[in-house]
Amino acid sequence: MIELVLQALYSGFLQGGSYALIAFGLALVFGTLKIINLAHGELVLLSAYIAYTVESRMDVNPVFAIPFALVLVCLCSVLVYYLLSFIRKDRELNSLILTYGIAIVLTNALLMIWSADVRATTSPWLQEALVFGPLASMRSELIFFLVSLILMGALWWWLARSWYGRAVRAVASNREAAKLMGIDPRLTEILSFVVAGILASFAGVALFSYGVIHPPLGEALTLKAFTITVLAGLGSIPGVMLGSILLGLAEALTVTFASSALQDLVGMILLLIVLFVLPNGLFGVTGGRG
Amino acid sequence: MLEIRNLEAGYGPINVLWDVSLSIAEGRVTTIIGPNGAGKTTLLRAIVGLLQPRKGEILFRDRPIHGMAPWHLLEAGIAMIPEGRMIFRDMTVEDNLILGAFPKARRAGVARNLERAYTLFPRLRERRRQLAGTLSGGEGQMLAMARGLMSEPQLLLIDEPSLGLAPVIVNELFEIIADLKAEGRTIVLVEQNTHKAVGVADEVYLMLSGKVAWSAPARDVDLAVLHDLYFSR
Amino acid sequence: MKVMLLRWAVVVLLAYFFVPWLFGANAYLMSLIVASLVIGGVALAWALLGNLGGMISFGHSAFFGVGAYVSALLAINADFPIWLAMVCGGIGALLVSVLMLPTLRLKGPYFAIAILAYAQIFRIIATEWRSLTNGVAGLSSIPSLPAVLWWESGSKISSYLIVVTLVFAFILVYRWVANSHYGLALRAMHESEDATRVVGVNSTLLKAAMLLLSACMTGMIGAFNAHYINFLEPDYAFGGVWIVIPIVAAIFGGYRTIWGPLVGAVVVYLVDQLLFKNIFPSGHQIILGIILVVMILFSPGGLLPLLTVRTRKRTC
Amino acid sequence: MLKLEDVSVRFGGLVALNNVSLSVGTNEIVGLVGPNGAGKTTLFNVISGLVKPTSGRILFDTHDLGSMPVYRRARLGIGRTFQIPQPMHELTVRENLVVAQRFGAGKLDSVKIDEILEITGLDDKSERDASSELSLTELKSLEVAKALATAPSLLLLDEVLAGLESVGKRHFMTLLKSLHERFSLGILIIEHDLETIASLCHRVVVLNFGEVIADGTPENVFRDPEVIRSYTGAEHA
Repeated sequence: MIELVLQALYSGFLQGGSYALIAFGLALVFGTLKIINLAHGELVLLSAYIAYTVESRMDVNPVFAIPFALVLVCLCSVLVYYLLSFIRKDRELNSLILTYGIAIVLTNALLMIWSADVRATTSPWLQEALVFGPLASMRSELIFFLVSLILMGALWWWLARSWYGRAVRAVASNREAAKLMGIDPRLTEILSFVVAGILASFAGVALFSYGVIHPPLGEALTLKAFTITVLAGLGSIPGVMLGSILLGLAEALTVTFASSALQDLVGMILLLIVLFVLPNGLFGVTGGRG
Repeated sequence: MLEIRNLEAGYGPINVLWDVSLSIAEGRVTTIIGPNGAGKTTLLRAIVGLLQPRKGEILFRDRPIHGMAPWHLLEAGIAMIPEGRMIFRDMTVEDNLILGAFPKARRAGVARNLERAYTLFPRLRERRRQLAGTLSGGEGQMLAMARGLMSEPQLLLIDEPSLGLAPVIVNELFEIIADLKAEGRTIVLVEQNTHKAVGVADEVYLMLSGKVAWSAPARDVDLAVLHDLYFSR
Repeated sequence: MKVMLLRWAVVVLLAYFFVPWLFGANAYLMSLIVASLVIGGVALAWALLGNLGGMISFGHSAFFGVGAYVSALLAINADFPIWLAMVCGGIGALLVSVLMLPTLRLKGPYFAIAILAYAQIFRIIATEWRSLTNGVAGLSSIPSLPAVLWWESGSKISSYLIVVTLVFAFILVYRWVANSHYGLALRAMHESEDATRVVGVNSTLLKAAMLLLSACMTGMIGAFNAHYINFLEPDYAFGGVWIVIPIVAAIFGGYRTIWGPLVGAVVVYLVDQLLFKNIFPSGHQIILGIILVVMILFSPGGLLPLLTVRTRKRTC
Repeated sequence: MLKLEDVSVRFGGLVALNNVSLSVGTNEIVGLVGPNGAGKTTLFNVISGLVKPTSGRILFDTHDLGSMPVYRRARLGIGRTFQIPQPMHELTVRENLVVAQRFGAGKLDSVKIDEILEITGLDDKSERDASSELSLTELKSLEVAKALATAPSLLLLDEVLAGLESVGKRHFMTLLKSLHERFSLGILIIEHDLETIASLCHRVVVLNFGEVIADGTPENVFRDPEVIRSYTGAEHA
């Protein structure tokens, strides 16, 4: 029993790593534009399908898909930004509808290109079990957990130390004041979409290398990322990490003790609870949705 | 240095500035006073491009700048120090200051300017790692001032530095403004605190209901007369 | 007024007499008409909340699906008469919307996303509660709709007459709300909720009423559809199409007209079914996404407002 | 008619109002003045219910407003305008008034929309779209008209004169005076222009840092050294 719990916690913990990548992309865009990108999960899924193609067509390890994914996903991400920039009136809602529309387009494009079949990696190397005492995981889970830690570290450094990282935070903090500092907010907006695209690329390849993918998955991914974002308040890296691990743990425990089919239910219910009960998330100071 | 001609500006359907003209001379402190709602802050916002004027023109060193984006104006040498609530509350004091030197040409001098800011405002050095949101009102205002100086502006616009602050802190702030004046800087100071503002100024403009109602060199200003204008006595 | 009455008389005559008389024999055509009226009904219900109430719902599939399952299960397991089962389907959807009442406190985007989460939750429940819903395999041989007049149970014409009556009822409800002072207050609340509250409008109650009403209407249409096609599976009953088409149609129609959402839904649905489904058998909904994107970019107020503005300018 | 007892409002650590007590009598026009950020609009929001007080009591006629929702206060007879006009979007001018009339304090026929349109000078604009086809003066008139259509007994006017040219201002002054006489309203008005306040109000309340620092006739209040100090920073006057 205890072993089962430990194992569940371990898997959930590792899963939290890639959730953090997805969630932080969403949070970054929300921070600079105050817009929820409902197509974010589909961008992640696009990267996952690129990994699938690289594996099945070129017969190499899916991690080699990362460069292709980076280019394509970042392009799509910037395209989303470009379309969003046309919206003038009633930005909050119209941008939500717009990104919802883009999400539908992407989901169906994935469906048309890769069909509705469920895909998973066939690489034995990635799927090999690594066992530490009572805890077991696939090699891919560990690799991508580390990748995620490194990326989050790099992101932290960028946001805390670089000129443009600081500019992104400044725009998120106070847009008017940022303009007075000589920062063109549009630049930080594009940057946040690019960074979101980079994170989504890695997250997508991770998703494919230890899980199963199919076209309708995108919406659930977006909602999970949104759950983590509201859980974390907005935009703090430790908050997002913790929120991601929390969601990972909750899902893993559900899978262990209830059913794998109910995994997604946990995220949704968590989202509603957070929206209704915690007006500012667990760590948040800003915002207010009521 | 700065020439404003027949400026008209406002928010949505509301017009705040009606036909404002004034000129700012280099190396002088020009103070704009007037009651609430007279349009003083709106004037500054129009100068730095946060608000697009509807009519009129603004010339900086004989170059028209109306319609330019705020981020380009900073590179041209115009900086605005907004009221203290416009700091980056969820960033550290030092990050706030560093962002003040964001324009590319200013980045090289960031270490030197940071040191200068800490010398000018020793209290900010003590709190450099603190989040700006945890500062008191007076410290927040000091941070806004220090941040505005980080870009070594040629023209400095200061918006109501005394707003909502205790008299002791107001005195401290005005000493710093006097120091800046002594360095020969060009400053436009918007204030409700006429007494202090006139004391530090070379030129005084009085704005009432979105118009320049009266102007005079600071030494000719009689505060009693000014107060009569204020209270329509 | 006279013109109004005349116009209505013509419409009713067309709907109840000429359509069955002219097309009744063509089963394919009739099934298309019924299907577009179903989608039109959902669009009207959505518009009540979205266009009039200003609450953009990404979750009407929950009401449609719950209405369908409640009605089908009551008819299969408890031998409910179909009429009663359909009403219960509406009530089921209404109860679901009661669960959603806390979302009304949330601001626009948060409201939309919370509702999206609800829709996902109900789809998962319908998929996983196998003992009740038979899971992904779905429910088959759902009892057919009752006979109407001399047309037998389950026939195209009787189904058509039922759904056309439902849609007419929805139009009347929509008109009543839109033309009352509640409709004015709802429209005013979109962008200026505080302004309506300070003149005495209980905005929370009004929004709640619209949510409940819209849910109930959607549920009844869902119930009708279940008995009409005699088959249900979670991915269909809770499918994204019940969310997307109403949004597209609503933007297409704007809120000032009833015909906008209705006609919009029917047009979009028919184009999707007749044209794109044949061109791209899988993933044909991509076209709905593209329409949505293009429409929001070029006319956030909807196509019809664009047209009315243009004509008004021309007449001036 | 309206009585505030020790009302305080805190937003986080910020004290927006501190133990404010004031009253407005039936048929009285009271001016509310004070520097920016003094808490004037917050005070209006507390009275109309958009902001909950942290402590203190608000009494209106015989009712304790407590945590009464906004719409019920409106139905009791508290009408208000917003500093930035908030016309009901997508509605015509007349429809704006219909909503206010149907939901407000007045029983259906006790307020006549046509009459209000006429007094506020909006009679020839009644079919215009309220959010896009009105000038600023008309928007301000509409704010007042909407509040009147609820048939209030107390009117809270938030800077209805700000941003108007002197002609518009005079028009509004006349309007306010005639309204006051005709409907016997209590009025609480926020206004920066002290001349206007002096000529319009029976009494003036001055707020500074969220506290009442003076309350009395305009002549007395504007001579109060503390008031002058709050306005100009002068150490002596």
